[in-house]
Amino acid sequence: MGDSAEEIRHHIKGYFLVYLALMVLTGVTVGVSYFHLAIHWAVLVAFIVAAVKGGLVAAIFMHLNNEKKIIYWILILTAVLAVGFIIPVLMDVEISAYTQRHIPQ
Amino acid sequence: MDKPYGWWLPINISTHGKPIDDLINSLHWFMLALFVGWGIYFVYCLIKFRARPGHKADSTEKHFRLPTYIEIGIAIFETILLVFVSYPIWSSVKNDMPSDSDSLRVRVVAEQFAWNIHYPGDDGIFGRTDPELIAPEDNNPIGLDREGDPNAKDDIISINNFHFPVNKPVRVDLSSKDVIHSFGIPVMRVKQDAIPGTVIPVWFEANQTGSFDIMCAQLCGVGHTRMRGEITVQSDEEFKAWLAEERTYLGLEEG
Amino acid sequence: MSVVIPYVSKPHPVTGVTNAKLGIWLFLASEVMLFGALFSSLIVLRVGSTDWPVGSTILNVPLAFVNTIILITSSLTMVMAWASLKLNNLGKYKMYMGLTILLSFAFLVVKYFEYSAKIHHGLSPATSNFLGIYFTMTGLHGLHIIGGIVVNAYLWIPGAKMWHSDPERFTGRVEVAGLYWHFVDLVWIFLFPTLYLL
Amino acid sequence: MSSAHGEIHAHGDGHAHEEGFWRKYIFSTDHKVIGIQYGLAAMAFLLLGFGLMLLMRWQIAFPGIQIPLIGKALTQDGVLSPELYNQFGAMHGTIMVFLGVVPMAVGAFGNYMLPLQIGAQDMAFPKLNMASFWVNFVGGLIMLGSFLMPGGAPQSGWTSYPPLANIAPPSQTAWLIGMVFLITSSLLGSVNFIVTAIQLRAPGLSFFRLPFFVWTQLVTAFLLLLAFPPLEAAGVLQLMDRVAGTSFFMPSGLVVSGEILSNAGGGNPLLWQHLFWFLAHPEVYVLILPAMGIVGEIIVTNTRKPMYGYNTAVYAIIFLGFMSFIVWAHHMFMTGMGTAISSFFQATTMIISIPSVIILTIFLLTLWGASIRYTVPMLFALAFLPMFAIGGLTGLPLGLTASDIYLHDTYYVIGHFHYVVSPGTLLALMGGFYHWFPKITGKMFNQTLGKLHFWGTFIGMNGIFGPMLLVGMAGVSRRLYDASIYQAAKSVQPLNVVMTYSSWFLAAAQILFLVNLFISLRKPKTPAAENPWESTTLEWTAPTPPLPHQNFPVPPHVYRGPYEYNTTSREFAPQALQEV
Ligand code: HEA
Ligand code: HEA
Ligand code: CUA
Ligand SMILES: [Cu+2]
Repeated sequence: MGDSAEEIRHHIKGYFLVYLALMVLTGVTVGVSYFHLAIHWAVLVAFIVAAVKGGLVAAIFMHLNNEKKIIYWILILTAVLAVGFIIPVLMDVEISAYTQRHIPQ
Repeated sequence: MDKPYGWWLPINISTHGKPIDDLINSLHWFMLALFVGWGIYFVYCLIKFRARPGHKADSTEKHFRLPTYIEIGIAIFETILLVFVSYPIWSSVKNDMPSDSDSLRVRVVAEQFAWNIHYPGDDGIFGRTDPELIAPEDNNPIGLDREGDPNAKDDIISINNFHFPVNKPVRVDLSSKDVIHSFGIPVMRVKQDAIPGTVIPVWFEANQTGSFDIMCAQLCGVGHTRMRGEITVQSDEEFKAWLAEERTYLGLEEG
Repeated sequence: MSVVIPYVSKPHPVTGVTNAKLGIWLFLASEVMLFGALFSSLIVLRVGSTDWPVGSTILNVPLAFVNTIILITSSLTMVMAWASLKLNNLGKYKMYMGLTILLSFAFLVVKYFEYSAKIHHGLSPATSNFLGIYFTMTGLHGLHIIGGIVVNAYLWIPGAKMWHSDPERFTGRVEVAGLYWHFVDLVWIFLFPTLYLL
Repeated sequence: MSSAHGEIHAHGDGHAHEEGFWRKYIFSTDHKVIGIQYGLAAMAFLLLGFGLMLLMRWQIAFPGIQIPLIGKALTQDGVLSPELYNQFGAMHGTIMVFLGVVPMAVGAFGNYMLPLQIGAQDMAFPKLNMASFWVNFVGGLIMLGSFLMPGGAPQSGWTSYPPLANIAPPSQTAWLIGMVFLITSSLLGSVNFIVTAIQLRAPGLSFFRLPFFVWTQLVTAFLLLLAFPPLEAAGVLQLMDRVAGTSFFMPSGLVVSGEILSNAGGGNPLLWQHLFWFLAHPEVYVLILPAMGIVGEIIVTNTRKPMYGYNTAVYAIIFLGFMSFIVWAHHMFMTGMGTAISSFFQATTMIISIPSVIILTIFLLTLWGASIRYTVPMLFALAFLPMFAIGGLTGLPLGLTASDIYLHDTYYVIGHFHYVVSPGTLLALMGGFYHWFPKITGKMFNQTLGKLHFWGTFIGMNGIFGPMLLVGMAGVSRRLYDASIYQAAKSVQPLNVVMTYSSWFLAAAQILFLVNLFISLRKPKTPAAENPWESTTLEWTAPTPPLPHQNFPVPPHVYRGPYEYNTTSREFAPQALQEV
């Protein structure tokens, strides 16, 4: 991150803008939830908004918008593994065609 | 034929077991070859290159091709095993469920520490079960609704004694009352975990009569060790006769 | 003569980060796996269930909304605390850090009311897997908040002495604490919709 | 070196006066002291785990017969009860994996050697390092305490599968809490390791000049860092199931001993297995990677030539580490898995065997054209190769669903993994012990006793685990208190007896080890221990033992690769050596 007082002041503006954005988006999620959209739409919207908010926090508050390579590599690896966990699990646990689940014995 | 159990695979009396045995055996020959091959080289090095007066290590940069080829060979062999041997066997075990018409269909409900075998009776329909109705004392360990459900009237429940006819596919719907068990019949090359809350179909067909062990293969508590069942493979007549016996024993009227 | 560990305050010439910075990111990576696993479990349970309620029918959305606002605000004050140090303004730092801690307590108080209301209505983790996962995840998140409070409180008064001996290192520490705090905020940003709204 | 010596010791002693006993030996932040603390704790746990197994092995070989001597102390009729059998089995697994081998391989060897081998004065976060040991220690105490709880120690296997674990006696809760401590400790530790290895390398020590051991420790740390959290999550969930009455892992309508469980249901037992194995598979590579690192160091040192294809080995290790995250479900083939997913996991399982083959091949090719010195550590390292080969190769039939149908949860599995963890990892660890003992203590051990210890251990272990593979082939299930009621087991009972006698033989061999340890410690320091194997890596250029805190009198500078044996005019050129 830039270190001169000038840049810092510039950053600070950014922080407040992000703060506003986060507030607005929070309002949006809650607002949308009152429309009682079909579940998959609701999930989609909620997730997109959450992703944007998370992105903002990570990028601006946590300075991921300009961080060192090594940090990026660590996070990429982590993301890959996390995804690599959930996908097979979901496929096995729910879409496994060979077991009929939730049948009381 | 020779004695059923030894220090290697026991006899196989299932129709689908042959390829499994072939896979296990060929794979072990392959492993042995690798091990012996490498082992010979290994021992050779240990002797040839031992430290001794006048012998100096040769540190010049070298590159050997052969090992790379061997590694590639191993990779290819594994791929072949996976694609052309393991996959077909597994998919037939998983997918080729026999149709109800030409197969015997039973439910097996595992519990601590026994195997409940549930035959649908002559109507071929399993009676409804309900945990509330479970009453081991009057031969109803799986909560069969004998009063409520007409289909249940002729159902037969046998504990740890699994009789079925030879040369006829058997389809088992496997489930568990309490914890995870594993339905293992070594001579039948069958093993399937029984997961509570799910029903998992298993099929097999015996090509030889006799009686053998069912072993529980998943730790299920203090009685895991004695959770032993017995399969009795018999001719169709003998099987029918046995069913009749059971029916009278349970005091059921003819279906 | 005692240990001299390099790169505690100055970044490593090659990696460009200090030990603490690298350390915290690694820690956060493991945290991602932790909450990732919990979210995965939530999905598995939900997809597998036949009667998963819509969060808003059971949980108190307004309270959670307030808490979201509180947490986001605390994130802002946290980053401002760091920025003030960058601007060599210890006084402002103390103010912002104080605010952050205050807000974190506010969050916990609201959570307390939320929980006690549930218990009062006889809704416990045992009631349903939905409530179970709700209590588990928000509870774990709450523990993270408490952890953050401890760290921040230390940096607020006692730890601040370091500002006079080694300002660079102290600023680094605040930044690291900030990264952790923003992560806790980030987790909540995902928890809020998944538990309360869907 | 020796000229600088007196002055170095002045440092050491001067330092000793600064801190009192507690700061110096108990709550020390010195990575060397912490390493030794880990080592002693781990050794105790390894012996305990072995002890439990000796009792179990007696019951397996002589079912229902009184255990000699101590039998009466355990049960009134002196026969091991099925309850105790399950408890000991579960705790043997837990202790050996989480409190024995990992603390020994990572906590002890990693902690002690990593900073030295990279020329650092200490870990990046010394206080964190101390914390991670003590958290681990508490975890260990909780695990031990669980033996005394009503209903006895945890008894659901080291895998703790629900629903069984959910309905198990209270000690299972202790197991979960203990695990949370052990996991936390590992997380702190691995952060520390990674930062240290990346940031604190001595000037000139580029990544591809790192000793192989450091690489294995680095990859291991990443495995621990990213694989453990899911188990922590699973632990929390099972804890909730047990104490808060949730049913994350329990479907509804379970009937346990005639009673219908009242829990809300809707849970999924397989969820636990996925979370558990997502850790536990990488965990098994955590058991083997440091061992490979140690073996690499020892073999290269005693062949007096550079490692063949060092770079390839490094890439293989990294690839192995990554792949180990996506093979976990090969432990779950028999849970009703479909063809699609099982194919994926079979494929990854076959793929992961390749880097292992490569690494072994590299070790073997390093022997070509060498001048092999049969020192005690070298014996252990060489023995590791075929042992790991057997263990690894027997993994292949397990990795294919078709053959796993028959082999799953038989003693074949037990044989497979013991060949990798016991004659594999343990031999490597013992080798590492003899390799570094001189540097750590400044004393030499007794060579003859060392060799006897090796042969005893080597023969004993093979006597146990070789027959085990056959018992498995005969179809005997694992975790059986008394298999004698099964036809399959009757035919292999003689093998069980052989195995049990071998385990006593193995135990006897360990007595030699302990004797050697104690008499060696009581010997005076000798300069011969400075660099007895004439190794090149940095730890051997440090004073003996390395200075408390700080390690090196002057921070070393690195001028060359890790294994320059006979590559220059010198017989061996230490990394810190500038001119040749
Ligand atoms: C250190 C520990 C370790 C290691 C390294 C491995 C390595 C491997 N394991 Fe193992 N495994 C365990 C520990 C380990 N395993 C444990 C603890 C269990 C049981 C858990 C439980 O259920 O309790 C288990 C169980 C287990 C299963 C589940 C079995 C079942 O429950 O049904 C499977 C299935 O795929 C498997 C596969 C493999 C494979 C393919 C490898 C591969 O990585 C192996 C690759 C190595 C090779 C292929 C050898 C290559 C060498 C050569 C070719 C050279 C040969 C010759 C000379 C040098 C002389 N393992
Ligand atoms: C790292 C893991 C590890 C290790 C090392 C061992 C070591 C041994 N194991 Fe174990 N074992 C497991 C992990 C391990 N085991 C697991 C996970 C299970 C499954 C549990 C379950 O079912 O849930 C199991 C199960 C298991 C069974 C099956 C029980 C059953 O299914 O009913 C058996 C049976 O014989 C057995 C035997 C042995 C024996 C004889 C040893 C011997 O090799 C012991 C040798 C020990 C020593 C020789 C001590 C060595 C240490 C020192 C002397 C100090 C060395 C000092 C330094 C290195 C500095 N083990
Ligand atoms: Cu049932 Cu083991
Ligand atoms: Cu595995």
